[in-house]
Amino acid sequence: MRFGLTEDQGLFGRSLRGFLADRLPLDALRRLAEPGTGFDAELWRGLGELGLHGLLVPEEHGGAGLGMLDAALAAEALGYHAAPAPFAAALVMAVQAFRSAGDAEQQRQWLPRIAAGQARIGLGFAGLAGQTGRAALRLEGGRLSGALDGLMDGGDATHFLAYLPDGRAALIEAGAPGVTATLRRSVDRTRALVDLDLAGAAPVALLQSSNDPLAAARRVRDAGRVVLAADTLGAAQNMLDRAVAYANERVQFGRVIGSFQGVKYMCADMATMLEPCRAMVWYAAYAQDAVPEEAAMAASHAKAHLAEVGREVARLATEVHGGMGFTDLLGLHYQFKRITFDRQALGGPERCRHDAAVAQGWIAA
Amino acid sequence: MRFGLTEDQGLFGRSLRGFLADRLPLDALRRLAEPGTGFDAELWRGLGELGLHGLLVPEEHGGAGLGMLDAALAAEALGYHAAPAPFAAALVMAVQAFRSAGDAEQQRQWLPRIAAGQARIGLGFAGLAGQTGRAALRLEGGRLSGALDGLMDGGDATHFLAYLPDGRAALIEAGAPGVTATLRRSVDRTRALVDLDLAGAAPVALLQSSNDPLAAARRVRDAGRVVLAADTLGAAQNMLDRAVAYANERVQFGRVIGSFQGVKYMCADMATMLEPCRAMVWYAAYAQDAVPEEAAMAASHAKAHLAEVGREVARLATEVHGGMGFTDLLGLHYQFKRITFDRQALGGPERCRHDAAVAQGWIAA
Amino acid sequence: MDLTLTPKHRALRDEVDAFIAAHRDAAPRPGGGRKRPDRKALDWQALLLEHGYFARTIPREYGGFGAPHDVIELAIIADAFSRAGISPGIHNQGISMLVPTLLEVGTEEQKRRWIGPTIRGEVIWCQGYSEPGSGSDLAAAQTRAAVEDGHFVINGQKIWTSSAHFADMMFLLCRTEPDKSKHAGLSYLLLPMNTPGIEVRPLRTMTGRAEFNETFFTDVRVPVDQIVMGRGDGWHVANVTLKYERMLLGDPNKLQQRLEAIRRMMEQPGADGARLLDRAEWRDRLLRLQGEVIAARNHNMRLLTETAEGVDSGLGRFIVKYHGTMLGHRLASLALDVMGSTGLLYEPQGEVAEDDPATTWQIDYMYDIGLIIGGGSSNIQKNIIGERGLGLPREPKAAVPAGRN
Amino acid sequence: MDLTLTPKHRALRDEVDAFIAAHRDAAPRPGGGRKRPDRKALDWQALLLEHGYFARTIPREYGGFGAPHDVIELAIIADAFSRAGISPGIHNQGISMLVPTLLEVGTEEQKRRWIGPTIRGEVIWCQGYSEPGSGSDLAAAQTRAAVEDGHFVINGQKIWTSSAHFADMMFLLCRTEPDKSKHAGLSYLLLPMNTPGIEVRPLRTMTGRAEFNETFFTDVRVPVDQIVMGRGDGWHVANVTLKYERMLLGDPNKLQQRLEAIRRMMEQPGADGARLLDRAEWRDRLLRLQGEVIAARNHNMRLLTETAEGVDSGLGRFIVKYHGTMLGHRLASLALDVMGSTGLLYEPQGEVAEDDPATTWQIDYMYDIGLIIGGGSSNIQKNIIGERGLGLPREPKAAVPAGRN
Repeated sequence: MRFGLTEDQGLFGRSLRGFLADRLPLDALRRLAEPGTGFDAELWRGLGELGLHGLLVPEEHGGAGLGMLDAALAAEALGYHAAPAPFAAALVMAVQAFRSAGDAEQQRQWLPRIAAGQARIGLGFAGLAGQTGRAALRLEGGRLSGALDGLMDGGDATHFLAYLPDGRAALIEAGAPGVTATLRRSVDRTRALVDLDLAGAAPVALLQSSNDPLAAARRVRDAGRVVLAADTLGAAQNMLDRAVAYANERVQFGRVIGSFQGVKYMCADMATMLEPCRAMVWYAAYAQDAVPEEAAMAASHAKAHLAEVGREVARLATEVHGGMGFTDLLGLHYQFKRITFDRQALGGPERCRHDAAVAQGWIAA
Repeated sequence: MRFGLTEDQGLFGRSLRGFLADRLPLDALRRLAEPGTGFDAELWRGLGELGLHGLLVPEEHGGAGLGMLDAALAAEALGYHAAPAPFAAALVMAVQAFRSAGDAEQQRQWLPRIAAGQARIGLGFAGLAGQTGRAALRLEGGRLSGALDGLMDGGDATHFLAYLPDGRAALIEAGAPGVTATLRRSVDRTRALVDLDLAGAAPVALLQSSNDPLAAARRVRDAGRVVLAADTLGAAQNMLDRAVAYANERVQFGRVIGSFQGVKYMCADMATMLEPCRAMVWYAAYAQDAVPEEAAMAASHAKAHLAEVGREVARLATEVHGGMGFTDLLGLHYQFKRITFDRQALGGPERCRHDAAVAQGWIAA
Repeated sequence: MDLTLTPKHRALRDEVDAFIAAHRDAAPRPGGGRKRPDRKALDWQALLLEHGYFARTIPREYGGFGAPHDVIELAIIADAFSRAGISPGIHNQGISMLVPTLLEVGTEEQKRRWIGPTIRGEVIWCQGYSEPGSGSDLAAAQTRAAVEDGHFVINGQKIWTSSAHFADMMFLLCRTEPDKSKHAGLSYLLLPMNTPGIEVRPLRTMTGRAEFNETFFTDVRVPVDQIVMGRGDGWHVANVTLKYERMLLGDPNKLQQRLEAIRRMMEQPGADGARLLDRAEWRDRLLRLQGEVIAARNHNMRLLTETAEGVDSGLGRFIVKYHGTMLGHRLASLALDVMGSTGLLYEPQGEVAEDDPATTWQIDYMYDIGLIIGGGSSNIQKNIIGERGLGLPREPKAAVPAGRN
Repeated sequence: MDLTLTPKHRALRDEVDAFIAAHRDAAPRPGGGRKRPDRKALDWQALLLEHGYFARTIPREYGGFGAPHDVIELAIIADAFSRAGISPGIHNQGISMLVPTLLEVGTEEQKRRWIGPTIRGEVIWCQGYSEPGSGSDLAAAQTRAAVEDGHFVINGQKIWTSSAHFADMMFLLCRTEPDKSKHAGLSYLLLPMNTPGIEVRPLRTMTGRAEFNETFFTDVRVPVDQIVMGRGDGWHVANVTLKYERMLLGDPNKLQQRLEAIRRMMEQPGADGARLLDRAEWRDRLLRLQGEVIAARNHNMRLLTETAEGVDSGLGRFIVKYHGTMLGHRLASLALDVMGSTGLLYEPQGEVAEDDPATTWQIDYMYDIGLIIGGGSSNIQKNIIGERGLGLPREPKAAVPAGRN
């Protein structure tokens, strides 16, 4: 009966961070980010060994059966270290998609493969989440055609889960006939987007077992928004930590710059904005599993608020670093761009706040 | 061919400020503000001697025939000193109302009386300007009935100019049968609002000679918005000036507080926001007379932007003064409340920006 | 994270709801705190204490209810009173600041003597911290207390003593060790306001009301044992109190109540029949603030848990006052904009009657700036956050006092 | 205030419009400035100079058009090119910063020698100001120039030299008088970039491109007469240049172009067929920025008038860089939000091809932070505004260098 992390959760977060700090020193990050696919086989394997692949997969399907709060902690760590690894779509949203709209057989077939790290699923929905770009898919005679832009975790994905306008989702193999997947390197080179062109592709699964497919899709969207918010929390915390460290070292005008109120207050402003976000992300994640009536509102608000705070922290932390913050040298920009990505994917703040209003019944959808 | 004030305008502004500084030391301001009517006969007379009453009245009707830029400079000076004197409605909007929708006879009859300081007209329109409160007037058989809230410059007014929903305006004598005027002291005790209840009151004039009465009414609204923006400019400049002076005097932690970057940057932020507003107000005022196609947009934008900047300056300048800023002792709050009034009257920023979008044809009215 | 309600919690929720339903007529109207509690408020307070809806976790021997710390219980109680719009009891500087200070650093005798009467609302305290020459620089306090035959003899002046005109007692920061360094020369005394030599003069603020006072001390004699901790420990004790003041001033429940009130206003049709809540630019502003209020409330839950578990929240606690007061002001700002020109009307009723909504919001809008400034201005808060929260270096001492350029 | 167009102005407007219509095919695409002007750009520049649409008020003897200062004329010309989306000519550090500096403090010979080739785009300059150890604290420059047989011999390192890899010349702030105080020991030299001993290394930024360089000096020899003003006057001259840099970085015409571009995006129907301009929360954000851009543009008109009339704008000028760069970043922020997830795509083309809109806006969004930092960071700007603009006292010298707590 408490508002906070369990000991296990604290341990999990720390061990994941330790792993990432070890695997992703700046030169390694630079190398892995270069291709812009958001995927590295070795890092992926390592994360799997830590149990990340099956984090949300129920134990009966070979996963750890943990909850969204654990997923948020993982996202925070990945954001902190700007890890080029599929997560939000491939390991959170896809699992939630199967759990909320897959039938027993589909779950039995696919969840173990996700947990084993074999199925890496890129995922996309357009209007429902506020994604921009092409979003015109039609399913006719069991064949899928049309275009869908901006699938998350699409780089080097084995499959794509494409949402239809009615909330059903079709799982497609990456190399199947009629499937053209174009990698779009994003400004955040640690996560890619993929544009999908389909010409009569045959889905390997159609998730349609929910009574209310749109509601099921919204739950997937909300899960995605929570982990993007958590990712921003981590990335922004990283930028703040480094700004404070830099302000404690750098000397100008004969003084450590952190002793100037100008710089100190920038850091204080960042901390004041960011610190309450931690509890907000915790609650939004927890609500997905435990407080269904607040889940949608909490997810959208967390996504919107973290986007606003993240943008401010990204700018201020860069400013504290002066010219060095603007160079490539310190690699501070990896987190900066992570925050950019999190904001623009799955609906910007205005869209998320709109969804929060709908979720509260203030306005019609 | 220049963007700036003429020598005469500079002189006019300075002499008006000199007069107000002389007439309104803090104890006098305190005394005049106490009743909350926004009117003092002696101050009114003095302003008349400086030519304020007839500032905008054409020379043929006994005025100075000056333009809106001159009116804006006057408003800025009045705002700077928080002068409890009718101006925006009584001496600017009312004159514009007669000029844009009064016939020759009405102008001949009323403009000289305004210029002489004999007719002090409170003015109100509701929906058209974004005023809130009651706004239900109807004219039947030459008699006016209904309620209209929030007439500006209504305290001790001799007449009220009440706008009808169709853009026509009825001039009513303050003491006439069927007229109940209730003084509402506003938070800004230097300017009052009046709520009007009319039961078959007989107008002494009906301004309806314009081809497009709504357009004529909008011009009056725009003139009002420009002078409220200018009033905020003056009040905010006053607060900034005093904050800087205080920061140069007050010692804390063994130093003049203005030497701390924390305080210095507050002042710098205020100046950075406020300084461009001056040219913006000048242009918006000038446009009313000389650039008709931009007049509405410029007026609404100036009103909205000054309201946003004014609110920030009001808070920051008070903060720079510390606890003293929050007391009644320094009288800083007169300007603070002046800014509050200017923001909430004649439509807040959201409403003004909406009107600016309409004026640019971005959306329908 | 475990916020599921146990059967015990559900029972408590039902119990509180039932209590409110049964006793709501006995409740004074919410707010107050700026005047001495009247009979109705005192009776209500006694009822709340009896049921453990107030001072729930304060030990029984000090007059509290003696329940173990449980964040959810506290949240359930606060939420029930907030939903019902019913006064959750008296909040004043004695209860919110002095009581936790005594619980943290007071002697057993001080706790037994003062906590009970204070939480019952019988003893009202005021705070003697700021001085005209030292607003932000509290440690520069010049009010002197010299020791003479077993008494401190106090001379000097305090300012911003908010309830001094009706308070029974004051907690006072004053200089008892003039030979010691600035911070080491202070002590924290407790003294009755009816002690001879104390003069209270009202201080009018920008709201037009006399919410504060100046308090003058002329040879005011206080027994030397009326001290919290020892001589020279005043700065330490004052900082304990300031910690609680920061929490009080950033109270997220107040923010939530404001947000709700604004939403209700925006649901009312305006003169043109339209609701502001249906206008996207207005709704978005409200939602943006709602997001911030949610963050503040969740953060508060985290802090309550950490407090209950004896964890030092550090940074998490330092930010509360700055964050909460700025957000409060922005909420009041939105409220004024929502009301528009009718929201300009302003006729404060003082202590005689209830203020109308326009006046109330205008007062909040201004008073919030007072809160941003008081209890350690935002700049002081940012120093604390930067230095104590983030470990940034202090401002170096100036070689020479800075003057004009 | 008199902005009415005289017949002469109307004639100019028609003339410029006709010029653009007749010659638009000869214009290079707008932008550039990050690479050496090609033949097309140089020819266009020559055409503009010939017609007085560039360097209009620079005296004929220095290569300009020699027209008297007329704010409206300049506004008419800028507006016409902006409306048509046609390049208004080359803008680089030599043209926008060094040329006005030489006009203000250069010798007659320097003006005659450098201004003409610079405004024609033949001579490209880079700026040698910042050093790794002194980014904000420019006056702490350590790059040394010792005098030996009629030459300065330069050793040291500069950073952020933006076009050093293709520049012909550099204006350099360096320490020639090591015995004098910090600010009095600097000089401002002009030197060819092909002087032996200069090494330029590209510096990659967060955009992924090498927009800047580090420049190293090893025994670089420059004749002693290649100096602007005298030895020890470098700080003064540098501040003249900085003044023009502040104006350049806060350019309101660029803000206006951005605003227009965003409005056009918002007028396009989205995937759901709706225009963002029809959504009030989006429109209000755009309008709010429009209000600020209007203020900046009007302010700029005022400054141009004051400059033309020889009035020292003081504060009005000091705020421009801080105001303009922050506003620019906020405009780019809105642009990203408008584009949403498709705006994440990022494939900079370097100098070979035009960037797509998403990439362009992402670069702007990041580059703007570089502009907020460069040319005197926002904190430096606030010091200047507070101290030189408002007359507040300088930061006192520290008694001891501030270290950790």
